[in-house]
Amino acid sequence: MKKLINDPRSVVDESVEGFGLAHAGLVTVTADPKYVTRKDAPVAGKVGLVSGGGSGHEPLHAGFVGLGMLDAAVPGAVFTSPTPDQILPATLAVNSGAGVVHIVKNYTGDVLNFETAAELAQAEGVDIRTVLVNDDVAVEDSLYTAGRRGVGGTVLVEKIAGAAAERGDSLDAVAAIGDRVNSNVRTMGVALTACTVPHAGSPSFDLADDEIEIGIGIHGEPGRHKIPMENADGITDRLLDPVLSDLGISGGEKVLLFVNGMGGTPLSELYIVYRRAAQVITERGAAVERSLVGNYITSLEMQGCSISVLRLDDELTQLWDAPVHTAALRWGV
Amino acid sequence: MKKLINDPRSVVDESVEGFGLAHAGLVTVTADPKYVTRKDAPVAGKVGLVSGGGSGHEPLHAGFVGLGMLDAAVPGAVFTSPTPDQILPATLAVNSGAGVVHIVKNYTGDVLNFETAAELAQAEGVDIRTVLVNDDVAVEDSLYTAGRRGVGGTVLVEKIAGAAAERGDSLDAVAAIGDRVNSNVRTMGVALTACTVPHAGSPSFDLADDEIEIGIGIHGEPGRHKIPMENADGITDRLLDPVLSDLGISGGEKVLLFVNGMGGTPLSELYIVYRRAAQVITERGAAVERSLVGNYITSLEMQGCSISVLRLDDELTQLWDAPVHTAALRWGV
Amino acid sequence: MVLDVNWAVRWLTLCAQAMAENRVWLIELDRAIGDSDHGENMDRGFQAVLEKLAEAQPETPGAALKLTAMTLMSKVGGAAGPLYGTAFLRASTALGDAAEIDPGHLADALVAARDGIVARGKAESGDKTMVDAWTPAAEAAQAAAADGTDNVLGVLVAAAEAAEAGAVATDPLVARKGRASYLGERSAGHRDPGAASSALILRAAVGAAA
Amino acid sequence: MVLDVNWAVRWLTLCAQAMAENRVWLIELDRAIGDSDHGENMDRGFQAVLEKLAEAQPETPGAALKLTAMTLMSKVGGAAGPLYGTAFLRASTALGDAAEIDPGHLADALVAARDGIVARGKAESGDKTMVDAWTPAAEAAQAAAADGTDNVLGVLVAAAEAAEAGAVATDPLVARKGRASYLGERSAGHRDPGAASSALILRAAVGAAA
Ligand SMILES: Nc1ncnc2c1ncn2[C@@H]1O[C@H](COP(=O)(O)OP(=O)(O)O)[C@@H](O)[C@H]1O
Ligand SMILES: Nc1ncnc2c1ncn2[C@@H]1O[C@H](COP(=O)(O)OP(=O)(O)O)[C@@H](O)[C@H]1O
Ligand SMILES: [Mg+2]
Ligand SMILES: [Mg+2]
Ligand SMILES: [Mg+2]
Ligand SMILES: [Mg+2]
Repeated sequence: MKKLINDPRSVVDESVEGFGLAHAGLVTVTADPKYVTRKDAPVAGKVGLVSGGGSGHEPLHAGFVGLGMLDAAVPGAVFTSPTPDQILPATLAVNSGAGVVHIVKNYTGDVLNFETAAELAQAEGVDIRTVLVNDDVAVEDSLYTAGRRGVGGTVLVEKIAGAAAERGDSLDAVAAIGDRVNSNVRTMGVALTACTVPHAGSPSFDLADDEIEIGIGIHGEPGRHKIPMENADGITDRLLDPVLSDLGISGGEKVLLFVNGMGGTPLSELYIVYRRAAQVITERGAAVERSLVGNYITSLEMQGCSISVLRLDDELTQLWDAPVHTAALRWGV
Repeated sequence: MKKLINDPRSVVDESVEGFGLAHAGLVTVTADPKYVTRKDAPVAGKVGLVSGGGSGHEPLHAGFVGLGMLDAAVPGAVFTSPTPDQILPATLAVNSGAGVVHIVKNYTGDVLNFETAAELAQAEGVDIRTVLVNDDVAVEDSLYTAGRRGVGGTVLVEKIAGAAAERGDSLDAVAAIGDRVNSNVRTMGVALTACTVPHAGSPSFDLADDEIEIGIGIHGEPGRHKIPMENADGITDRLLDPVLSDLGISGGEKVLLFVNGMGGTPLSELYIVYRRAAQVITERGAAVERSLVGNYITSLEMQGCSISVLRLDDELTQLWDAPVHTAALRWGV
Repeated sequence: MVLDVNWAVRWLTLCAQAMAENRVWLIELDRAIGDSDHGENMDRGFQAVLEKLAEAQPETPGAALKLTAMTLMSKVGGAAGPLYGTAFLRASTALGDAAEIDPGHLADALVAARDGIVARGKAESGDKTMVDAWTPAAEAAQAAAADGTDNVLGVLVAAAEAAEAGAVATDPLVARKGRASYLGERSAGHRDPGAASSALILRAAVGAAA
Repeated sequence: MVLDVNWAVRWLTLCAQAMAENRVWLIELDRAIGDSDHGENMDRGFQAVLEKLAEAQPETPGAALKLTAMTLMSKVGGAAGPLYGTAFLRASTALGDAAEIDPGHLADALVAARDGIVARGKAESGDKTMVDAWTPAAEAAQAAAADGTDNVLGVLVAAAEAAEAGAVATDPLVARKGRASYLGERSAGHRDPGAASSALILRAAVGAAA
């Protein structure tokens, strides 16, 4: 394992500290318990948005703290959800009285820890709504699973719900927008290589030189199955088909296409995937109205990507276009 | 070699095509000969800015085409400089009559190809200035080398010269600003892993599990020497020391600190490097006034990073802060 | 043998030792069907418990378990943090402020712990989770205590052995809860990490009493 | 044996073949002290030359070399593109519109090619570049032609052998120009890729005449 780190146990502390130094005008980093808030939090009258989860997915979530997106991010240990004693003070710090929305990726650990924090916050008189993100079509949402995982769609939920909060929507309205994004986005991912969790020291799964993992999550966990390596167009089709059919995209619809890198894949390759995905969507009669290509929700240095498609309506498009100023996503300001 | 590609020989074509599809509002992609221009080029009265080089360094250069930065980018084959028959039409396409600045990284191939294109453009009546970027302190600029390479500083030259062009500076003034940035920036890089050029199929150099390459360029070429793996702070010091001393940074000065990922290193690790670098600079009495952290000039999927320090003055700071709207760098608009 | 606060502290100390010793093994188990962090999480959590115990010596076994619950809740994260936190909290409540634990008490506490995990995580037996260690452990403790024995060690041993057997029995199961459930059939053939750490915790309870 | 336009076309065809066959080897050489693209660049360039030749059959050797120069210039990129482009352009100019090349002509063309490379790249002998193949080749050709022989094949063979020896002689050198110079002392012990491809080109010229 070769990593630009000092000590596996200080990775998150030092990385978040560096993040705070690099973006001192934008965020405030609280070291213990650890969370990152928007510099001007709490914003008077605005609903607060808090997300969080295990570290190792950078820029998610701290990179999305700022105007028009999150008010706070709560980083756990690598691939380990944060604890209520982090989530609670972050929630309190961004509550202006208008209530706080928790955006939670659907993993047992995240759900349980945010649930506890929400209970504690409610007990302190803060109104909480929770938006659960579960956009991963690789997992069946059935009695036999912990439900679909929250993956790429999380970035879109955070952006769009963040814009709703920024324009002054009520607590329920922000949560409803978040839920609406989640219901209209689907994602599927592939890994070409595994990643190595610093404290574990060896790759998160074994993959031969000619194999890829289809249907991976973002925690270095293996996917649903291995297949022999294919070319980019073939892989793109494998990811996009289930996304489009699960979402039920039909001709005439408008979508946002999000090709996300898992951290170790060159941008040039993400554009090759984007090219094919955009072609396929266009062939099916839908229109790619907005796009996002890059490393936004990652699994350390894993090579691979995920494809997310979000069904757009006018309001979601408008909220997507609304100004955002965070370390990792910025426009209009 | 596992890559999200269809055919090693179509990597650049398909990637640039995807880039054009994803950023259709921002750029125009010309397929043959291949170059990328700003959607609204030529901008009347404005000096044109053209850069280019081998592909494999994405988002450089196409990702920096747009308002406030480049007017055109000319992508060569992977790690191979483009040819005059690409550079010339790109130059003509962005010339509004105010002349064109070529920003050229100092590699024999880039220099010779841009030189030829500049001659041809001059012959067609276009006034050309060339800004040569050579910020890499790993290489001694001596009779015994081809001179220092253009590396991380290129991004800063393109941003700042682009802002100068956008505010209406003359051809000579834009070139002078570009030269000023180049004289005030130094960079040094490290590789933890090699990268694999698609058409080559095997890693660009051999590196043991406990070795790193110090002083690498951006073409997957080996560096000056291998050393045993060290921790992030140690590596940061090895990169930053020569940068600071070559630049002659002294107490009271203001700098921009740029920690650049080589493509395969997680953002979280770049922030660990940033943390140490910012600490060291601060300890030496200088002030980090601006910063940039991320993958901006890469070597495919190489793991590693480079550290660039730019000495700031008020004008350079103002130009850095000026609005920019490109696929990879955007603010103020 | 009495199960008093000294036993409780010895137990938690042995837990911390077991997690440190088995950190890599638990990471390996989690690597196979999860996300490679369970050993790190448990080790971090119980080291924090040790630090807390060094700061404030609790006065009753229940107090020691409550302190453990709060610490695990705030230091472990992931799925295991809230689940073990709830387990220790419910066990602590079941013990109240008793200075010594008798067999019935002990069985009640283990049942309460199991119920807490089920209440939080909604897993059933056979879902390939830590429940598959705790349910047989709680039931074995109840059965042993039902004899009216005053042999607390016997109750502990019964629980620990049942937990160990329960953990081993997760090997062939297909996971239906937690991260391993994403793997579907591929989760079979691997031990559940949480069931494995649960067995280590109950084994430590025996060690502390022996 | 006459060196006419048919010879020139055969030469360029054999060059394309040699680059395709040695693509991997040249990439390997460039991998060691450069950026792994020389074989790919040369192969791409000469394949393009073949396509051009299929489109428009040139009328003289000079025209064939000019077409080659323009094609390499526009298809190869990197350092090699402009350098070989200039070399072929200068050689073409030296040949003028002669239909057949005599030994003196041939030597002049090789000297012009070498001078073009030096003018463009500013490398000296011993800098570990393609100049280290072209200079001995041009000099050997001059020496062979100076005899007043009418044996063009002999001139070609002398040039090719000298180029090959020159390429081999780059092995121990420390590079002072091009990408390999960044490596300093570490560049010693490897053959210069451009010198190697130059030797292949001149060997193909012999093949085309034999
Ligand atoms: N719903 C649940 N009910 C009971 N136990 C669960 C549940 N989900 C997960 N677990 C347990 O948690 C263990 C994983 O813990 P850990 O690796 O620390 O957390 P995470 O899965 O968040 O990475 C699993 O092995 C399983 O025993
Ligand atoms: N200044 C120079 N003069 C002569 N030849 C040079 C010079 N610089 C580089 N070369 C030649 O070019 C070769 C490299 O070509 P190539 O790999 O295609 O281009 P690049 O170095 O741009 O990747 C070197 O092996 C060397 O022979
Ligand atoms: Mg986890
Ligand atoms: Mg090259
Ligand atoms: Mg886990
Ligand atoms: Mg090369």
